[in-house]
Amino acid sequence: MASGEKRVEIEKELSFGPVHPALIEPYRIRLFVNDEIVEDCELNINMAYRGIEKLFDGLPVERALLIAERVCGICSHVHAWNAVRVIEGGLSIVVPPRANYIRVLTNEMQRITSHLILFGHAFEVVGHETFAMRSFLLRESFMDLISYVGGNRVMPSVPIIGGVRPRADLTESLKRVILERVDEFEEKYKGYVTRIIEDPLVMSRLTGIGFLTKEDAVRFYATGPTGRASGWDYDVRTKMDEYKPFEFNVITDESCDTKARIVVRALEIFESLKIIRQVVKSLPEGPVVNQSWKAEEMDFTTAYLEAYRGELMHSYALDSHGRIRNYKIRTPTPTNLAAMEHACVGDHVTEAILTIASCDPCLTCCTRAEVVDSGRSRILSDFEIVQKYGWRK
Amino acid sequence: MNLKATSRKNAIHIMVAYTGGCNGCDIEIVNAVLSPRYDVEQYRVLLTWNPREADVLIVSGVVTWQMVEPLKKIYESIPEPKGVVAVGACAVNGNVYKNLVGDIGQNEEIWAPVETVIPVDVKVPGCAPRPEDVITGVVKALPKILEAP
Amino acid sequence: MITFLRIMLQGAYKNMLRVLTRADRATSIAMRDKILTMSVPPLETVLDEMCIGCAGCYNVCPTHAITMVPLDKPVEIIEGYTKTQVPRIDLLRCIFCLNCHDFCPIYSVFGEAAPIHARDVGTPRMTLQEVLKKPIRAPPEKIEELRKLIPSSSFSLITNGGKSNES
Amino acid sequence: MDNLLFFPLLLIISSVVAAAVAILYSLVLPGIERKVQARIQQRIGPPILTPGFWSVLKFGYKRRIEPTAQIPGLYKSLVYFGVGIIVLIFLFSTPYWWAVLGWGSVLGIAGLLKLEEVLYVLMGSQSQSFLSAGMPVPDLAKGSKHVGIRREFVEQHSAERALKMMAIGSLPFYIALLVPFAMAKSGMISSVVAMQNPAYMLTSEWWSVPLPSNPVIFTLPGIIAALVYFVGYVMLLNEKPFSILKAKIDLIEGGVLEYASKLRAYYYLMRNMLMFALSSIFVTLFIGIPFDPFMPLMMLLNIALSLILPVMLATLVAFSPILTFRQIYPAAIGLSAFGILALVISLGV
Ligand code: SF4
Ligand code: SF4
Ligand code: SF4
Ligand code: SF4
Ligand code: SF4
Ligand code: SF4
Ligand code: SF4
Ligand code: SF4
Repeated sequence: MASGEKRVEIEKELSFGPVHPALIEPYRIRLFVNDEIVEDCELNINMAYRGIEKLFDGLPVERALLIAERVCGICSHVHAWNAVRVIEGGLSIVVPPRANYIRVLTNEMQRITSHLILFGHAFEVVGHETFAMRSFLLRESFMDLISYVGGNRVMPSVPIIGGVRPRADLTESLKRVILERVDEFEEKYKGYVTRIIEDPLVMSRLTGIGFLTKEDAVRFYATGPTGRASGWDYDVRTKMDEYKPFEFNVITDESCDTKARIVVRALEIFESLKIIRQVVKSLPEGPVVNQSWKAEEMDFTTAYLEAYRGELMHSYALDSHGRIRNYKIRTPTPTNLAAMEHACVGDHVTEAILTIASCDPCLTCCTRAEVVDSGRSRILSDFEIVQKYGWRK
Repeated sequence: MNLKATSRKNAIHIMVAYTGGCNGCDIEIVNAVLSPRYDVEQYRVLLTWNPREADVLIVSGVVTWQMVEPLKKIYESIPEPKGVVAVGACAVNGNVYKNLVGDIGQNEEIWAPVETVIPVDVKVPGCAPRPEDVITGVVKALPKILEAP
Repeated sequence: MITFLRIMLQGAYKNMLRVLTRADRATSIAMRDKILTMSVPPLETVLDEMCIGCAGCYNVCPTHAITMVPLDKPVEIIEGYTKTQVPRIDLLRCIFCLNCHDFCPIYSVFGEAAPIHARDVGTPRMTLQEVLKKPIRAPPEKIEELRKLIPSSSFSLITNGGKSNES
Repeated sequence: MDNLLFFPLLLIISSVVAAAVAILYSLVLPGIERKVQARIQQRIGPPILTPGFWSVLKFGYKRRIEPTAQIPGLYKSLVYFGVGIIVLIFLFSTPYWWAVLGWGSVLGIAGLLKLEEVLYVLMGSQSQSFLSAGMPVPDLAKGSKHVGIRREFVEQHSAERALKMMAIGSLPFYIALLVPFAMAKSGMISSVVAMQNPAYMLTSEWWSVPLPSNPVIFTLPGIIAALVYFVGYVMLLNEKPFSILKAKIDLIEGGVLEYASKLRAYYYLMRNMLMFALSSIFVTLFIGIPFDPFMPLMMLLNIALSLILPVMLATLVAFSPILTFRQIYPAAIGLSAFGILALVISLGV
């Protein structure tokens, strides 16, 4: 993307994926390299295209929300939550405060697991198996907590329209368990992070590569930790009502490189722990679900949420039967893609892949526009789209 | 048990192919391999990324349109004897992507279940299956490999 | 260089212990035993004691993953209503859509932990008898809609209870 | 050894014994290596025999499958060459071969090792796994700025990196290898051992264990060279942190990607043997305890001490990331400097 102006002769192309140790999901990295230096990069993400937005069309809204959770297995909760926030906003459904607290709690717990996946993945890419394993080990304690709350490790399906599932209500003993685990985790995690930051070999791999300046971050709209690591102080949580009761800092870093992206996430986990403690300690009493709502016609409504990788948007309308029309999801990764492609230019091949990993690419959610035709790609004409998918109502 | 079967039982190389699920299963498989809490290596199972080395192919996800050919190719590249474990509801029956569609009636973007693309020996249900289910699934694929000539 | 040496020395002792004595090993031995004996417990699905056998879940499942299995000994839950069958979920066909959970009377009407869930929703905090004595909170249209889904025998139980409690 | 008639016979017997012991032992080493790593990573890890012995056996039992390579015949033969070369390297370091044609010298070892490094370049340029360029996915996006660019297989890229490693990466190893010879002021292994362990050269009883009187490793240049040797050992084995030529995260496995079934068994054999051979040579050259098939106790001592390098290697692998050329060049230059320093001191001594 960057080398648009100056034309460089490109010697060869290296392509990886869609099945490859560096990728945790099917996508393809095409690196254009001279000798070992990446001159340009293209990420082809359409291998995970499942047509998920189309699936929603015509489903009753309660059903649809369970698909929304399946958009992604890493940030399943944000999708489920944001999907219900759309209808709650559009039809002014009141959510009991206790339910909001529990939603925030689940969100922050899953944010921690998600960031720890990134560490695991990034250190696999760095080649440091031990750190990757320790990260996955630390992650287990929060996977347990999520499954205590939601009944499932990956898809806890905590939110429902108007609140949270009664199953996810916090009992006194669960509250105690959470607080204990958080303390235990924090201590171990501190040791882990210090150890990483002190390791000269690992740090020499991370520092000084994958620069993404603040201007570029804003220009490409690199949201979430990717943008915050370039000094762009943007976090949807600061604007959300649900987060009003809680005290936390937005972590930013000015150094703009791969290390910054890791460090920002590492520090964000401490903020999440802070929020979790506040939730558990000041959890209001009361019901967890408000069932006095009725699905009716709703105009397009949009909801924004800070997912673990950046800003997430869900939007849909309801027809008069309470069925979903024209669901749209914009997940954080598509906007980060351009930033990733930009950031890895000028680095060694092995480092370019690390840079891409450090932006936490996670693409199953964002593949919607499909490249058709094998061999030579082309864009579908309107007629073909209609032929293939039928008219939209 | 003869030497051949013993050697096969004592060294199982698994390869993982993600074919476009939601990531949930992928992460749980990675968990089973990388998390010291589960540690597949203690069951003599080793992870590889090279189909030439693999014995058991673990497939997760709905097999999107573009993953069909790569998946077939990977399967072909594994030398006999080999087994396939389909992990997760997506790979087993297409999950919500196939069975819970609104106006469209049929989702043509996915080829799930995995059976329609390559032969499957063991199915591990769950969305997402727990890591211990994944490991058990791999173990269940063994008899076929052990008995092969 | 100094930090490098410090880490090396600090780590050397700890890791020596780890290598020689398996100190702080994190592998779950309980899980290892279960896997080695092939006795990993299956996913928790139906809580037989809680289910009222209304077959709502059976009717609502989009993939027909649920079959109703007759009980050996029918159980009389409350006067005039006997449970004769419980559902069984074929996990290989289940798509974890949770329809069954949301349509199950014990969950949706009373707001308690549900007896059936493709995943584990936990153990209910009340007995069935207690649950059935609680007032029904579903709006009448909803009950009407659901009337189509479940067998009339169990439906009578719920409408009766609902009417008497709502008035 | 004065009996010229018996010499070839003894040579053959000793070689067969040595090779057999080495192969068997090298099948256990990877398991020990992995176990150490697993313990460090707080897990149980595979049984000791799994990564080496059983894996190799299992690959041997797998059905043959044709590799995708430019010239499959050549590609397949490379791995046999590899095994052959490493067996020779190892045998040349055993006492009976010291006298043969001057092969048991620094030149013999270094030359064969260089040959072994060339194999990786050849393998890389031959193998054409579908995992990179050949993947059947429509990935050429419309509007791409780069059209008609040569798409390279990762293995070819690996071959280029192997060339770079040959040029600079393995330099420290060869310098360190020279140090004991410089101290003995001779190019022959026999004189290096004689210098450290005069008792060994004199005994003829098969059960005795003559211990070295002044091993190289306890001298200043010796210890520097030993450290450099260790790092060079890691580089030659292409293990982390110097595994750039088969870095898992971009090149998957590099040139050996296409070896399947029996060929893969041979490849593992080759790698494991190299791990043991270099380790055993280290014990011979730096400690002065040769691998002598006719002195079982001596041989056992050599085998036991040969564990040092693999265990150190396992620890290093567990704690280091893959380095890229950004770090490898300075590291290789720095280590070479150390090696040369050791060389200078040893020549001065
Ligand atoms: S960015 Fe997309 S794929 Fe990644 S965690 Fe979020 S929703 Fe999932
Ligand atoms: S145009 Fe919009 S609604 Fe249509 S498939 Fe693309 S992202 Fe989805
Ligand atoms: S929607 Fe945007 S990111 Fe997606 S393919 Fe179209 S232009 Fe690219
Ligand atoms: S089975 Fe569930 S968790 Fe697994 S990939 Fe499919 S939707 Fe995701
Ligand atoms: S809907 Fe609930 S109560 Fe009725 S049969 Fe199913 S599990 Fe039992
Ligand atoms: S969760 Fe499974 S059993 Fe329940 S309704 Fe859905 S498919 Fe049927
Ligand atoms: S009204 Fe019928 S269908 Fe609805 S929850 Fe009650 S028993 Fe189930
Ligand atoms: S809306 Fe009706 S069917 Fe759905 S959960 Fe509520 S009571 Fe049950």
